[in-house]
Amino acid sequence: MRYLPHTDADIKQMLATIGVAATEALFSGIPADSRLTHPMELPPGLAESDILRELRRLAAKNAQIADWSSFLGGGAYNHFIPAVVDHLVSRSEFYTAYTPYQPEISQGTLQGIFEFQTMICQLTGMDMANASMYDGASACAEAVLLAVRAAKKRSRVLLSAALHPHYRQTIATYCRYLDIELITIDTSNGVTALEQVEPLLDERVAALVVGYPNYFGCIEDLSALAAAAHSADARLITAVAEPLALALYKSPGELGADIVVGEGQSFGLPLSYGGPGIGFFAVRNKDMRLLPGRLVGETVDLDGKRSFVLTLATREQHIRREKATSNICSNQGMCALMVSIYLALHGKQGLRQLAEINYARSHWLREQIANLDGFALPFDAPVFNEFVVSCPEPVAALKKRLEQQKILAGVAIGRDYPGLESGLLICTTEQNSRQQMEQLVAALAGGTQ
Amino acid sequence: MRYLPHTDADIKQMLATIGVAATEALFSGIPADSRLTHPMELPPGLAESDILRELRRLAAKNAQIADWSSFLGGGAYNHFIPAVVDHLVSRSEFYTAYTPYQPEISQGTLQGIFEFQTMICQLTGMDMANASMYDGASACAEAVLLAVRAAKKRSRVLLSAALHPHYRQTIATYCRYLDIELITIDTSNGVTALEQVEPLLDERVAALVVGYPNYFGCIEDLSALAAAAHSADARLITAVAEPLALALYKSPGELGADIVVGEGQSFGLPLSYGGPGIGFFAVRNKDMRLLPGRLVGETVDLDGKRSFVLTLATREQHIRREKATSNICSNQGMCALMVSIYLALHGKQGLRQLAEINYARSHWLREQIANLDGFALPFDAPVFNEFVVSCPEPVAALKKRLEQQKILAGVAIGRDYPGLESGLLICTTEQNSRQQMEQLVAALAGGTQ
Amino acid sequence: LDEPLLFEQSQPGRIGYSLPDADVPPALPDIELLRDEITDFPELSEVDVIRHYTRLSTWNYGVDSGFYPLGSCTMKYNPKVNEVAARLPGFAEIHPQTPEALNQGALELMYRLERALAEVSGFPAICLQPAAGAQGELAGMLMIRAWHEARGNQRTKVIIPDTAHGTNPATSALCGYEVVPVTSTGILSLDAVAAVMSDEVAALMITNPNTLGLFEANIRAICELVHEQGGLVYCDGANLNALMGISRPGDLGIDVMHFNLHKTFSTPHGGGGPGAGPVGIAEKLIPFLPLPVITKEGDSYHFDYQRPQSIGRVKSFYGHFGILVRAYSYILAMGGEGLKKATELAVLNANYIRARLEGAYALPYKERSLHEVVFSEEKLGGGCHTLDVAKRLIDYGFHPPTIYFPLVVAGALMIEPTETESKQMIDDFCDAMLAIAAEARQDPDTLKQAPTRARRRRLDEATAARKPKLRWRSE
Amino acid sequence: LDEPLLFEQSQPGRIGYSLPDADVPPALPDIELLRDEITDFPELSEVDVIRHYTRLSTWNYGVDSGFYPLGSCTMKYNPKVNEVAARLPGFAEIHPQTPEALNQGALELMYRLERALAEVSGFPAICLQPAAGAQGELAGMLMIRAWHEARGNQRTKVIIPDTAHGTNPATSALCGYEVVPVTSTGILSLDAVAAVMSDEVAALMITNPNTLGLFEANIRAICELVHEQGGLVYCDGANLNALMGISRPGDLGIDVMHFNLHKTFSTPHGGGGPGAGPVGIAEKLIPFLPLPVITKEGDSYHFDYQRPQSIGRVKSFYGHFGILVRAYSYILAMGGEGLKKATELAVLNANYIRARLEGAYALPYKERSLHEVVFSEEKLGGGCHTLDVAKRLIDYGFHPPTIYFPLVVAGALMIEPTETESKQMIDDFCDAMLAIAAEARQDPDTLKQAPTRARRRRLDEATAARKPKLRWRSE
Repeated sequence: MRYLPHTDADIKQMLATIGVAATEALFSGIPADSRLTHPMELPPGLAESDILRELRRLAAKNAQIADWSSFLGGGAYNHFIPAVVDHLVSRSEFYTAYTPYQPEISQGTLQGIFEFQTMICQLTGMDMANASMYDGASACAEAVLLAVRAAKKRSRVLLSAALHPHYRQTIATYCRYLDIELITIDTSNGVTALEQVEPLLDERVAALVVGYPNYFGCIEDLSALAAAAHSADARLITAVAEPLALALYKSPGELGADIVVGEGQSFGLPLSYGGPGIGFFAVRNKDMRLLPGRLVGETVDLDGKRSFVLTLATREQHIRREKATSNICSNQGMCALMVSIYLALHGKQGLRQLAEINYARSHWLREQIANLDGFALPFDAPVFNEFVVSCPEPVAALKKRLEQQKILAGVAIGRDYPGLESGLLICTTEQNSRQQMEQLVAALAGGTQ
Repeated sequence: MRYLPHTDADIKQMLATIGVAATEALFSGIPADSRLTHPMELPPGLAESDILRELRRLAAKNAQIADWSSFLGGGAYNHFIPAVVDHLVSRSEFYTAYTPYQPEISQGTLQGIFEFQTMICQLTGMDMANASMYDGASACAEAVLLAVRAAKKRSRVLLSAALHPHYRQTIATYCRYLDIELITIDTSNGVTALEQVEPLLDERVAALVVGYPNYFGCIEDLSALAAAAHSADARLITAVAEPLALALYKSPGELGADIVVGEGQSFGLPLSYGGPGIGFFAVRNKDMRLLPGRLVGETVDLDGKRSFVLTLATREQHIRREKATSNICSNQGMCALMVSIYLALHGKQGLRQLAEINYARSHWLREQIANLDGFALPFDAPVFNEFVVSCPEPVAALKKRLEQQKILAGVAIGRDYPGLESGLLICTTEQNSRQQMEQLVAALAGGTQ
Repeated sequence: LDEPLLFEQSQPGRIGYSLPDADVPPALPDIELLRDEITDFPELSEVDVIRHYTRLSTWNYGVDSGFYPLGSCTMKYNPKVNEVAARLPGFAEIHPQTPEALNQGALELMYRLERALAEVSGFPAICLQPAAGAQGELAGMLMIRAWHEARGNQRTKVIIPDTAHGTNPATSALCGYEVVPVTSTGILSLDAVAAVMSDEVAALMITNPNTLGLFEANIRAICELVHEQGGLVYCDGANLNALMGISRPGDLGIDVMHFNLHKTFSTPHGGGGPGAGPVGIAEKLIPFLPLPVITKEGDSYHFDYQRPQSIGRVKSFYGHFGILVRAYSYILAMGGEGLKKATELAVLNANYIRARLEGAYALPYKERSLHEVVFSEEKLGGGCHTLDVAKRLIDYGFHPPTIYFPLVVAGALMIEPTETESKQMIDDFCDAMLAIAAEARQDPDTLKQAPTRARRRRLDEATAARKPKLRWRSE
Repeated sequence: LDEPLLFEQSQPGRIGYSLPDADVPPALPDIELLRDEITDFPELSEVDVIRHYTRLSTWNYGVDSGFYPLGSCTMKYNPKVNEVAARLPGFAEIHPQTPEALNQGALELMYRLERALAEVSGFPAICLQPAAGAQGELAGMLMIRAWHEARGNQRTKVIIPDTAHGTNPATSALCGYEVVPVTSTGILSLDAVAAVMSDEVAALMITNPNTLGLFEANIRAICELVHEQGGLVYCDGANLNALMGISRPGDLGIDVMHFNLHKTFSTPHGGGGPGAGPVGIAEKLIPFLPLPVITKEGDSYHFDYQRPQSIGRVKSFYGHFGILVRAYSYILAMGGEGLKKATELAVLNANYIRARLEGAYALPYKERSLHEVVFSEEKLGGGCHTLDVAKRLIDYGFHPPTIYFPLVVAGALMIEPTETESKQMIDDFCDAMLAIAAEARQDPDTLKQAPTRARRRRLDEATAARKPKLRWRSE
């Protein structure tokens, strides 16, 4: 087997050195009653060419996005990934390494994370960021835990209904057995209903969590929400599922958020059926020692050279065990690297320009659709690159109809939002050409004629 | 432009340092009558995503081999390439370097070539090999030039008709103005007609050139040809278009060849519509100083450490100018690396096993087709992984008919071999599954019913 | 030569991107919503970015650089075909909001992977969703608690041996449990468990083989005991690489186990992640599986969300699909026999290291260990410590083992070679370890000054923690 | 740490491959035809191979490692999207024996690339077949000779300036021509050409801009002169990067020019190759183009083989298609304006280096140079030579320039920065060059001992050539 380098001669010599007759003897510590007595029922190993043939067979049964006009967003975004990203992340010194426990031979990973942390701070307008979390949803759940831990006696958390449903569900799972009370706040005109928030804000509330943009693609009024939360000494947690919006809209940090988490997939990670993505997690200085996850800090080596190292480990599970700030013991290293490369390539101007393209295209499309008979825009809050339309025909039927034309029209939001059964969430990125958008408009119109 | 790092500020400062007002002034050495006065008529630069869209449009119009049952060979072979090859050759320290003129910082390339040279020697059974040539055809032409140069007053070269037509044509081009007389030797039973060779061998003949396997897939009787050539003090040049055969059949070196050239594409290079491939070139010690192309040798550095370096440069054009052994001033570095990786992965056992699979499959298929009504085997010389069948229907029509079933049945040899218009050259590698072969047999049979 | 930070290389106006035209009329949000430019965000050309990360990569040591015997992390070779597989456009470029019917290949792959993991582990059901081992633990422990709650049973404690990974207690805390430690002397005794087991205990968390590399030989009896008293048993599957084809946790009475696909199933560690942490569970826990569950009906595959007792989701979408593809590709390559062979050779390698080093390094536990071996610093001469050995190994060209873990061994050196290392490589490593032991006696300063051949000498970690500088700022 | 040869790492029975079953009855050739096993051929595992070449790669310096100002080689950045393009299965996995009708995309790409190169160079026809610049020269010179022969004109000589690349005389010899050298003082004078031009001269070969980086300002007059006397003019296109959008060789009277796609059009140099060396030709040479020629009829593309005056093929199949794809991808990225900008910035960079270094290094030719600048070793202190400067640059982290070429400059240092280097990078390089000039005066031994920071110190090249060891053999 090509992954197993042992020759028969090697095995023989090694057994002799160990002093046993056969590898079987090495398992003598396993009682007979704990042994598997039959071979595993798995197919025999395949040649590499056959592996790829089988996997290509499976891959061919999927809707590869390039073959479709896709307007799907809803937490995963189809952005173009420059070839440089994959080229660099394929350097195996990066991806075959593990957590940089030995900083002397891990400065590549460490400097990369330090730069990642910095760029996340810059984007979110926050003081510090960790080395990344699993994804936006779990980062958001960890943010809730942080807020509750920080607030001590407070155990109530207000969740905007317009927060991504997966994020809300994940928070619910994480909080399930932790004496945290989750209260959902309704929306009004596509954004969190401030008038519902205000009466709930009291000394029981640890945090308010809102999306930015939220699941409807709408831009929340973070200043007002922050002011409200802060008036009750609660934290405002802002979850960003489409971080490209931060290149155009004011940063949550600037608007008063206390914790900014989100999903970084938009920045250079393939859609990959929803994972791996990457959670980012940024806080104010005051919460430094409550942060979950890995942190990289700057220091010097014995020769005084600038160096980077994992730091503040006393927050973590391998030191603090049950008192740790989280059970997380890794980051999404490879994904953080991809995000960093993507951000470095686009830089200050490129990210802005890209955000503007996304904005312009989605707004053009939105207007076209709004002008179609029977279609309407249920919300007029500002949006970035996705928006909800209400449709004159059942959404499921409409989607199926458009699939016949190789169009993935958008995400039906009715399942998660009773009352919004006619709502279709349509996302437009730089990957949607004008021609695709015109085709969508024509196809949508086609059903109403 | 992302490949051009200059900011406006940079340009300004640089012009100031140079002491000119504008870049325009830097071209003052070009007379006005030599200037282009209008912009080039080329489309504006595209975004990376648009480049890939355009190239995918073109790529989609090609017969990607995985979508077909392909039995095409004839000088380019569809072998599986392990993922490791592309992974390693994508390490940009390798492919963004140039010829290793500075050995202190090029030991990677140099050691890689030294290993390549060694493996080519081992495969061909020869004493030494160069760092590679453009392809099999031009390597073969250079071999002819070497033989003529070595033989001094002799200027006649005998070419087997069964040598790959492209090789013969390339030899003709290279020799066009060099007072070399090329004589084509007919074949008999698919191999070079020894009885035609013998009477021609005299003191005018510098070399005899034969394929191994030859264009019909047949294995020449190299011992006899070598004996004949040597009896007249002529060199036997053996050109190998499918070098995998050398893992199974006796090496040309063992059988008496004086120069062994060939095409290495089978060893890990993509088909890529025929290029880049890689020529290999191996000789006996006596011809060392006549070798064309780069050579890497072993030496030591000032500390006595084993090192590798380009050597014997006095043969080459940058030193010898018009007296050089060739005008070639590069090798196929990246391809040589790919070949080396491929060979190292397969190694002694794997290459043999792979050759046996190719042999077994092609012989099974050959027998199946031979049993079909109307089909026949015109030659019974031994073959490796391709063979000629004669078809009962016009070959062009047969090929077209099979294309309808997504089968590329083989190469029609009639154009290059008048008299063999019914001949179809069919190649079978490890990439042709039994199912594909059965489908081919059924499809061939289908036309005769 | 040092590599400046991205920000330090930035030049105003330099660009590394190319973007299409908007192709529609320009539009912008209201001015009061618009952000200013991102202060200090980098501006670089494409070649700047390429060189920056190319150089940074050469400052790193990975499995492809050499031997990486980091104990408990199973740093086996990451096959390159897996990387190709994960990048197939039909896997990498599929959107999670696409209707199920249009991504049947992805669902089929996940279904097949579940079945393969079930066969390897002996558990009837598998959930692929958790993002990493620690999240797998969380999902598993939440299911345990949900099971207890469904039975109206409000237990509050979890027993965890002192050899356990730190994630075990941290996860228990996340599930609202109190941790009851139990001392393990090499392996866990039935008596030790009996002494702390009660009707307040929801679960025992155990690692098998444990972090000393020892098979928990009493595991069946322990499971029975815990079950008898109404508890469940969680197994940390970090060390599954020692058991494939030899022993199946699901057959031993264990109720839940997470897998680390990046350990046992060869997916890359990625400099820290992403991994994937599927969970295998016993029949009785099936109603509590995270949402959604993949089901097969006839020839088609579906996500089932109609599961009222589910603990819910632990992350967005369906797991680290890109990692699942790699693991499945590995299983296809190895087959059942290959996986067993991998286990056998991993154990052979560890025992060979043990045999070669046990004269020179102290071995606190004498039992036959499986896939890893833990030495202590006890016999080291010259006042040298485990840290010094580790740093000195760097000078010899090796990645150090895991050090100072498990906590029960003073100055532990936890060595896990995995099966993808050859005898020759392991001999070179053992030779280095023996040379270092000799150096410790004869020339301890060599160890204490190590590393000297790395890009950096030892770092001032204390200052890093005391005055944290966690981001770059312009001066 | 050194990396042993593949052969030295080999272990009998170790394997790095996985192959499918034959799936048909076994078969073997007759025993007397069968070879024995390949003596000493390597036997390695996949991870052995990965580590071997990963390590070897780190012993190399490429453009992605840093500045690589190798004169005359145009070591510009190789865009990564080009690599993706060449690997698209619809390009990489197409067989050259497939009927034309089934590979229309490949033919269209080549046709479009020909048209783009024609527009850049001003030649009406392009042949993409030659494998590299030297083969392009061969094809071009053969066409020149074929043209003469077709006119019944048996000329025997080719004029070549002393600044020319060695390939020019070598190619002429391959075409059966005798070389007539002509001295160029910076640029070639009309008089110098007139003095050697005769009705025996088939062609003049010229490089423009020449290897001193100077535009041959008399080119039009020289072409006229040569044409008047019945000769043709060949241009070595190695330095086309200095002219894009500024001046077109085809407009100046030149009859043939080869391109180096790996120089001007950003395809990778590959550690020595593969490159691609298309040829542009004047109208009158079209009948002599190598076979086959790509033609367009309506919307379809074909290979035309019916060309009786063709010089024939120079290689198998249709050229280095994989390289052509990369070059086309580059042209798509740059557009006409981008290509011109590239030229302008390449020339700006070279002139900036010249301005910064001309005080410290001797500049033998004072004319305004274009894309490269040639210094001599004349002003170097401390008995230092060009070689010492080159080796010392390695210690500063740069690849040395081309040295000792062109031959007309004693101890030439030929620096070509290309346009993809930033001012900052070039400043760093110039700072190093100035520091080295100072070191030469103050501490010449530092130069003579250089490099000290590379993997190897200077090599014993004399022994390598005297006792050639060109392959490994087991002892």
